[in-house]
Amino acid sequence: MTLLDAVQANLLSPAVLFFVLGVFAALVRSDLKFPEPLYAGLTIYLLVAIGFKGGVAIAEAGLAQVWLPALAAMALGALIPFWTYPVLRHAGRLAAVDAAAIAAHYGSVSAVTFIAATNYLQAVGQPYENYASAFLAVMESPAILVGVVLGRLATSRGSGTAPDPARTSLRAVVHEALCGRSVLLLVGALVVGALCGPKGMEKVGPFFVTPFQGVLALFLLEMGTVAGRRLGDLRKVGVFLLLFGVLTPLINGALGVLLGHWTGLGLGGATLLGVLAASASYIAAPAAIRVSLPDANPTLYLTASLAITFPFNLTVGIPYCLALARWLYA
Amino acid sequence: MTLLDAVQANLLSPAVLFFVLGVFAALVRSDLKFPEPLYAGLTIYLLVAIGFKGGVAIAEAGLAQVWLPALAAMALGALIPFWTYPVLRHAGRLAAVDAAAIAAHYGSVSAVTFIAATNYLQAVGQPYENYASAFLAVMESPAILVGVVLGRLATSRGSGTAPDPARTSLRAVVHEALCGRSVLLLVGALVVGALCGPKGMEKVGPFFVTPFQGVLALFLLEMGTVAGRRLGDLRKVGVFLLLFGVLTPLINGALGVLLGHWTGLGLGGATLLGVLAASASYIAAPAAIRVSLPDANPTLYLTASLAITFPFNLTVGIPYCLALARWLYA
Amino acid sequence: MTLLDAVQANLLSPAVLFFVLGVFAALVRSDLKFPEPLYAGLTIYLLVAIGFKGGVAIAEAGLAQVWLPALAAMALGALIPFWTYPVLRHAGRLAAVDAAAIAAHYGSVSAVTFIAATNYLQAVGQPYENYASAFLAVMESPAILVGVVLGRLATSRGSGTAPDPARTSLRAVVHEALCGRSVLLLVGALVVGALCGPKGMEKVGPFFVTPFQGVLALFLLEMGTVAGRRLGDLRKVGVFLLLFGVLTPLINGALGVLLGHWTGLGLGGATLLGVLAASASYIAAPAAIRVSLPDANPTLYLTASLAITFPFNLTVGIPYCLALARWLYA
Amino acid sequence: MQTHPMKLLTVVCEAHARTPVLDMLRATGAHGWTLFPVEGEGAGGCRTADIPEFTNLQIQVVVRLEVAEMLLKRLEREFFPRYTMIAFAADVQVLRQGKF
Amino acid sequence: MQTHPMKLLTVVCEAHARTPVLDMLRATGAHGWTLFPVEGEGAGGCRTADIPEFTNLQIQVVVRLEVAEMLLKRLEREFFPRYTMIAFAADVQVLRQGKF
Amino acid sequence: MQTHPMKLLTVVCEAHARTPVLDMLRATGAHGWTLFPVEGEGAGGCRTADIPEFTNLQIQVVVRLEVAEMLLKRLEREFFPRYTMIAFAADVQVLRQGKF
Ligand SMILES: Nc1ncnc2c1ncn2[C@@H]1O[C@H](COP(=O)(O)O)[C@@H](O)[C@H]1O
Ligand SMILES: Nc1ncnc2c1ncn2[C@@H]1O[C@H](COP(=O)(O)O)[C@@H](O)[C@H]1O
Ligand SMILES: Nc1ncnc2c1ncn2[C@@H]1O[C@H](COP(=O)(O)O)[C@@H](O)[C@H]1O
Ligand code: NA
Ligand code: NA
Ligand code: NA
Repeated sequence: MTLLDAVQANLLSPAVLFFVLGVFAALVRSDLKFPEPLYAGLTIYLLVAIGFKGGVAIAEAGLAQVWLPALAAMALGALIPFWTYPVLRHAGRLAAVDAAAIAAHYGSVSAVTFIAATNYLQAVGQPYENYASAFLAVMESPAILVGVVLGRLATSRGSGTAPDPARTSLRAVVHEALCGRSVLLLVGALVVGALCGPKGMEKVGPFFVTPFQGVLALFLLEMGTVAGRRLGDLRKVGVFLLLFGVLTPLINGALGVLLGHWTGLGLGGATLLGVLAASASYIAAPAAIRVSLPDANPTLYLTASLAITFPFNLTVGIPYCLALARWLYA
Repeated sequence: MTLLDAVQANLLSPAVLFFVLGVFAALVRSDLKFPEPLYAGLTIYLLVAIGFKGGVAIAEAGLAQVWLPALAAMALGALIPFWTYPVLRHAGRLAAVDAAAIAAHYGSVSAVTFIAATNYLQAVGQPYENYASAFLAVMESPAILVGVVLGRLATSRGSGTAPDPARTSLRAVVHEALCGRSVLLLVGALVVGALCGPKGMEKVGPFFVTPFQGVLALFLLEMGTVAGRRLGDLRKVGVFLLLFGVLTPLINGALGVLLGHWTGLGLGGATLLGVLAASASYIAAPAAIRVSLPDANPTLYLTASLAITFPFNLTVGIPYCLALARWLYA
Repeated sequence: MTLLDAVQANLLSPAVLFFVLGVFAALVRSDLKFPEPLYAGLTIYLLVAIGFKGGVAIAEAGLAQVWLPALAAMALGALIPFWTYPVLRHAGRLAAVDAAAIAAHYGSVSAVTFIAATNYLQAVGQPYENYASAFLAVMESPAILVGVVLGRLATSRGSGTAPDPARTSLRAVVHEALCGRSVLLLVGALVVGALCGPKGMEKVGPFFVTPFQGVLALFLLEMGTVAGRRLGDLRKVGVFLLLFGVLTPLINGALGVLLGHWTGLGLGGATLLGVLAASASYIAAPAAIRVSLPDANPTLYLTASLAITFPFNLTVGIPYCLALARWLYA
Repeated sequence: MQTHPMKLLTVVCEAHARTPVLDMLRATGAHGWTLFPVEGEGAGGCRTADIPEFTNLQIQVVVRLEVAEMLLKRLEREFFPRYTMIAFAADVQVLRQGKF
Repeated sequence: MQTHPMKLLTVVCEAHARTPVLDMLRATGAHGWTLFPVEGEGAGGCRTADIPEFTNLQIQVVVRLEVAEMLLKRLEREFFPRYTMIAFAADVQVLRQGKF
Repeated sequence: MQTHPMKLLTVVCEAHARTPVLDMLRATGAHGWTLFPVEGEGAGGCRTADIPEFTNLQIQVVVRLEVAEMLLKRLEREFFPRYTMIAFAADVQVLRQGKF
């Protein structure tokens, strides 16, 4: 299967097509919108389901197999800002705080992109380590912390706006990073799954596994409208960020696949680690950055991660990582 | 199976019984009410599921089989107002704008009635063309446009109220008719389904097909409370509209079944076309009419379609169309 | 299987583990919270599913088998306040109105505890009478009525606050007890299930039965946060209520198991009747008490039922009832 | 633009007070009301809006000045001792005097 | 603390009026708006908030006094005869005059 | 009917400002608050209420006049430069002076 075939197969999956439908709905200014509680319900379902599945997989595989690649994944996430920040700062001539913010987003990960990738692997019949959800769980926060520190260092030397009302100490950021909704659901479900094991899966599988792909397709319809509404901001962010949003996943994806290979993951697992590295956070990172680096411009980081990198990965980035892994493991 | 047997079998299905429970809840003034986001979530699910199933069926049957009956269905919807309008105007002595509004509702269709009919056919073991969802998709808008034009012609010659704030040109009505939430979801899911084909269905079937009947039953519980709360308005609309709301589905249902027969549909498909013709819109049409014919009295058109024709079709109209089709195809 | 084994098996089920995760989320002050419409949707689903299943079971078993234990269950619920009220009043030295309020809560039942118990029986392979949902349905209201009357008698002799705005006659309380959301959904779905029978179950089973355990697990995650947020009030209610909240389920549970045995239920059914008797209401009873005994202190009854007895039953009370039943039926 | 002075009365109360408050509004002469669920914190602790039965409601009603007076009186006498709630009044201007 | 007087205009209307009302607000010079779904009862009967298409919306807009005047005029002339709705104005104080 | 003058301060802000705003309210002497999600449009663009993290919140607080003054000062100094938000104050009357 060539890269082109892989992309094409991906483009005709229900998940991607519903995403495209959502983008279309936003472009024709349809009044289609998922109400907030429905959105919240779907994300809770997706995070708990993927976490639980990962936990059961850990129970089956044993922690001994998981800890090394998990640690490597964490390190990769934490290190990505160290190359993206200088690029954004100097090649992109962005303000220090904006460069730090964007770097944090690309070091962190997108759960939906990861889930779409597992979906895709299933569709093309490529087995993967189910415990890869653990990598998703540990990669969300480190880069955000690094990005915030980078941004703080830069602004403490710089001007700085008004006195900070929240006195957002790093402690608050750490609390958010560990106890925020998405990390808590993901890590919590992972632990629950690891404790229950396959016996627990028998009971809740018909809810958390069987209808999972359909729920994801429906959710991507909504994500399409969200991304589509941001497309108008593309003009505001400039050509540099457009290129950055497309090239960074290609580079980080390759790094992730390589790292997966080195740490002993199989072909599927390496692909998923690649996708995680390639993906950019658009929920957890914006929330943390908004509070702890309020001077960073949200239009820049949100448009880059949500309107450029997310659709790019969904359509091209995922098959690209698989093709790369196939070539590497061949 | 006689008509009476058919009606009885229908009455004891979970879908209809939950509808009756909803009506009961409204009558005893229970505080049972689905919150808006839950309602929105259920309709999104139902429309996407029925659309996707229809699209996959089109992919399997080929467009060649679908276009003729679809065109006929569209024409039927557009023409129904031309006989209902004069009846409402002269036999019912309604104001021109009210007659046009009601005519639009009965030319358009009710997705829930259609879905309940597919449910019923499954229950009695009557196969049907799954691509009939396409008829649902194309029948929603034409009659609304016709009704709006009829109403506009009548009122432009008449008095007319205040200057129109929205300057609701027909263009706005057309945009709403093509990009409104329900049309967009239905047609969009149809296209997605047609592109994915049976391979896509394998992936999302466990979510969009397996639990479908149960979701419909739950949704009809809510629709029962909505219809039940409107029962009190029956006194306000008079005996003519009551008769109209019961006889029109019988006539339009017969027209639909005949047309299905002529255009080469099977017994099941003709039944569904009959049900579509018999059904009256109570979401899309009211929305469009409220904005483009604001002088029409909502109590009249909503009570007729929601409190009279909808429950009538759900209980009697659907088995009636099947009985008719059986007699015609015998 | 000893009691300890039983408790341990229960503690490692997904349902209980997700509950613990919810408590943890509340304790670390995570922002995890299910939005109201999602909560409402989940309770509607759970009540309708359990009611429908029970109704189908009644259709299969025949009313002849059900009426005697159902009547006994009802009587048990109504009688529980007669022993708890004096204990609360004299041993606990609570105000009359508070004693009456708490007594009402412990005579009434918790649907979620019941559902978790059926879950648990399935998990340990213990068959039970599916029609036990009928006992749940009839046990909710009687104790509330008794409690309200006890409280009214006490306060009419006592001081009494302001004139009652709602003129909450017992009639209003009875209406609420019969037409309130939860009773209506439960009894209504029971009747629908009884009318449809197994044929109806075939149609809606994939929605109401297959994913049921998973939905319950997700719902208990939310209930964990609700209970967890109340843990801080434990200090306010004192040691007596803490002991009361733990010992009462042990006593009532034993009474329920015995009664189930006497009225001819099997081992599983007796366990469920025990769990019902042991459980305390935390939705229906607070709503009724707040309106009809407004002088009672909500911190007392809510903390007792929601933060003490509910988690206790979920973890220990359910296996305790099964162990007791096993010993009795041995 | 001729406007008429009215009072906007806002009540934030626990969900259980819904029926009694609305009944009282109607009985005292309000011609309509508007209502929505809200989160809140006050003397009665924090009310997160997750369980419908335990949520908070904000009720708004536009009434003539003398009706507002009567409503406040009844709220103080019959409702404040009984329910977790606050109420406040504000001056507003409307166009159609007869409607309120 | 230097504050500036503005008008807060509140509209409660059926959901179908959403687009026309917002279009009118923008056209008449409002720089922003805030909107949320509400339940309500009035001359047009009771609107339970379950079906998105049939619900009620509360729309709030902070504007300069002369804009408020114009908005009220257009509401009375173009909207009241057409939609189920109420509107009322109130005096508020803001800090950043240029923003509204 | 003896009523007491208070200020109702209304803040409409992005969801990320929730914790800092509420913390500041408590610290400055407010005894309670009311909050709900809203849709809105302003200088910061349109905020559709679909993603909880990106939604708008309306926060209302009834306080004594001097507390309102302090709240406005802190909002202007610490919050306006940082968050997408508006704030406005209005005069209201309450019955129970001690409660606010
Ligand atoms: N000072 C205040 N400002 C705004 N809302 C308040 C205030 N005090 C109380 N509330 C609201 O009124 C509800 C009931 O108040 P309380 O009876 O003090 O618990 C609270 O949950 C809040 O939503
Ligand atoms: N007096 C009132 N006070 C508060 N809200 C009202 C009042 N009258 C009407 N409303 C609201 O405005 C909506 C439309 O009013 P109406 O056109 O009278 O049906 C109602 O559904 C209520 O939400
Ligand atoms: N003039 C206004 N009237 C009412 N609400 C406004 C107004 N301007 C802004 N808002 C609300 O305040 C939020 C933040 O405003 P902004 O910072 O201007 O984007 C918007 O999303 C609206 O909900
Ligand atoms: Na990444
Ligand atoms: Na029709
Ligand atoms: Na009990």
